[in-house]
Amino acid sequence: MKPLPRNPEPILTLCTALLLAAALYAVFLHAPAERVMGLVQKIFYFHLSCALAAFLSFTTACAAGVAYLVSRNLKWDILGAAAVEIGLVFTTLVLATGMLWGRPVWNAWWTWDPRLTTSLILWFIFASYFILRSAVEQRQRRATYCAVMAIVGFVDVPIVFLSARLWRSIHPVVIKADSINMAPAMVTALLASLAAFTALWVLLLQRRVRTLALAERILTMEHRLDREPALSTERK
Amino acid sequence: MHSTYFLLTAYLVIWAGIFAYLLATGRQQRRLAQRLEILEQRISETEARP
Amino acid sequence: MRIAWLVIRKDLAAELRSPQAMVSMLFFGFLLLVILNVAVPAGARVAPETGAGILWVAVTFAAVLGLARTFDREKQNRCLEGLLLSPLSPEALFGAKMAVNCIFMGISQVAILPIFFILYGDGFLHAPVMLALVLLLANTGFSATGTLFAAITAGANRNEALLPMLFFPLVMPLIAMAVKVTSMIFAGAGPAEYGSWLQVMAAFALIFTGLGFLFTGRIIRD
Amino acid sequence: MAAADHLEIAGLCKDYEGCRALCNVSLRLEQGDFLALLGPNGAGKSTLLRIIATLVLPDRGSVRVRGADLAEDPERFRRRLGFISHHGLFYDHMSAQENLVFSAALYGVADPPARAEELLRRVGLHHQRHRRAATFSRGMRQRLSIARALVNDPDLLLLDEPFTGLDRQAASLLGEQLLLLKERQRTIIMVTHDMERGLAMASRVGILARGRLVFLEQRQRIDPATFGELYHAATSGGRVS
Repeated sequence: MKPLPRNPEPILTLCTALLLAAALYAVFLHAPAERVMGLVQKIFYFHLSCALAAFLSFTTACAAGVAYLVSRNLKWDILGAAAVEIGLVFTTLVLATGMLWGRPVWNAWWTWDPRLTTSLILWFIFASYFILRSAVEQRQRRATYCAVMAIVGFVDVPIVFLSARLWRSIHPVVIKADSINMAPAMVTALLASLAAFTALWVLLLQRRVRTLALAERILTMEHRLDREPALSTERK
Repeated sequence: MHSTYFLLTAYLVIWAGIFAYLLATGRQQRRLAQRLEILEQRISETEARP
Repeated sequence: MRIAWLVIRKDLAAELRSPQAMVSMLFFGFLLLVILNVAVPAGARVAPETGAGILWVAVTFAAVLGLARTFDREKQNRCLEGLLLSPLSPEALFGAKMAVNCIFMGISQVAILPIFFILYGDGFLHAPVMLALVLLLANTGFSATGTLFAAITAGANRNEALLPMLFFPLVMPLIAMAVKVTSMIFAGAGPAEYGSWLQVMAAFALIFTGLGFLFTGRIIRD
Repeated sequence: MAAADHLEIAGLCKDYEGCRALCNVSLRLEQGDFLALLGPNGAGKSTLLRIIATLVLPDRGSVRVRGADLAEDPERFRRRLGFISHHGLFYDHMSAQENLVFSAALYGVADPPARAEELLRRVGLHHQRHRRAATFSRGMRQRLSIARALVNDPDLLLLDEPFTGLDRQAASLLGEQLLLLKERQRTIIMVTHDMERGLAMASRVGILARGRLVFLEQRQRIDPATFGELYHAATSGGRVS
């Protein structure tokens, strides 16, 4: 059995912490308040960063799904599961912060804006990934099903977006209009938070992969101990 | 001024969310460490026997 | 092709002999139409959007009941294994099952639609051919996605409840588009207004049929 | 009809739930060989059969029939394959005849109704051919499943514990059919834990233990009197590697 790779967590944690601190500084002290929306515009930096992390997660999950189907190596399944899990957390945060932004700016908690709709359906699709995961016992079968689910879910996203766009085509594309005439300090703040959340994402992902891989190894060894008559001991 | 509350809540939600997630995963990690310990004990017991 | 046709014929013959899937689909579809009538105030006319929504709730929930039964008959005596041991390719199996599901949905809708117009007013009856086209596109998309996930849930433990949970999030855009187009048809709009929607629906059906063909082999063999 | 001659299995490995189900199994069979695969429960016998039948993908290794890798054209290979397990593989809601006609058509047999007719006579179900399989007794179901497996006159027949649970009549019918196939130079692999029957029918005998093929020998060179001991040593004792 291979030893697990050396733990890169301390360095990564440090980097993430520094980046997050820098991002917070840039967002709250460096970047100016937006004229129309006021202070609440500052939600946007971390909101978009969460969205980026979610997007990274689901792309990773899809790629891991393809890799598993090709190689039939369970490590890709573990990567996929970790990515979807983290993606789900960040999508939840995106939805929550989006609502908290929408209430003061659009005067509504929820609108069926394409982005919102897409995020919500994305959340549903990948939440069902975990329902599927818990419903399949056999290890390789579970990995195959989940890989297919991740790929199919990922393919579904652009269609969801397209249909949501057609659905409510009147809605202005708020975020894009903003980012074009953003003050340079705002761009700095945005880039800082994007970098910080990417680091956070990497940190979380490798942490989850390690945990899930460990869980897998423990489970295998327990199976093996229970099975091998020559090695079995009485269980209390 | 009212909108500042939303800003604060949003950042609170983000930190609380990430923190809660870390907490949950940390708990899982600890449980795994316990299982690993039991496992190692079992293995050393079996190896002690001929 | 020939071999897929054999499986289609076998399933249709079985359904003809004891129409289990059909009965549950029709019964549930009617039931939903009646239950949703509660939402309509007595004597009031239903808006086209509401009417389209109600129709599609009945249609999709009836469809999912049929989809859940896709592999039911193949499970007795491990007949699915029997098919996999035969020269039938997994792709042909997927194609056959998808076609069967499509046919079942079509038949159930032929029965559900008149009931809908009776209960909710025949003022909606505008362009039957276009409505049929929308139904056909939606059915293709539903049966492609549904057959793929029926294959997955057939190998999972709690499969009755599982299929809708996996199926609905994925087909949500398809349902949304179908409702939109149907409401436009009900309101008397011309094909030029909803043409682009039909294209997206067709694209959905095409993509998921492709994904189904691509993945069924792996799903069934693992 | 061209028969499948040697079946070549090379380095098959398969893990289930992190446990070795098969470990580096290799073997060759000549056309007309009847291999009895013995071994305790969980030795990987069924897994091996299912891999050969293309029901399960191996993690590593290959199965070749007449030099052609199975993974390349499984559909063509399955055309000439028969498989008998304790699952009937027929539809309860269809009659015996309908079942056989459907299977025959599935395998592309020239005249499915005639083939079904012939098989129904052979397994003694002809007078019941229009009854739904659901109403059949256990023995009749077993005979129907034997008929189903023979519908394409297979070149390679795989049997997974075929005799367990068979009533006397069905067992003797299966025995007859197997001998018939053997005479006609068909290759047969039978997984069983019934040592006596394995030795009585087979031309080669293999033992699988813990996913490894620990013993493989021509039947003539095996002494039935001492085979029991040998089997015991091979399966329980050590790992013969």
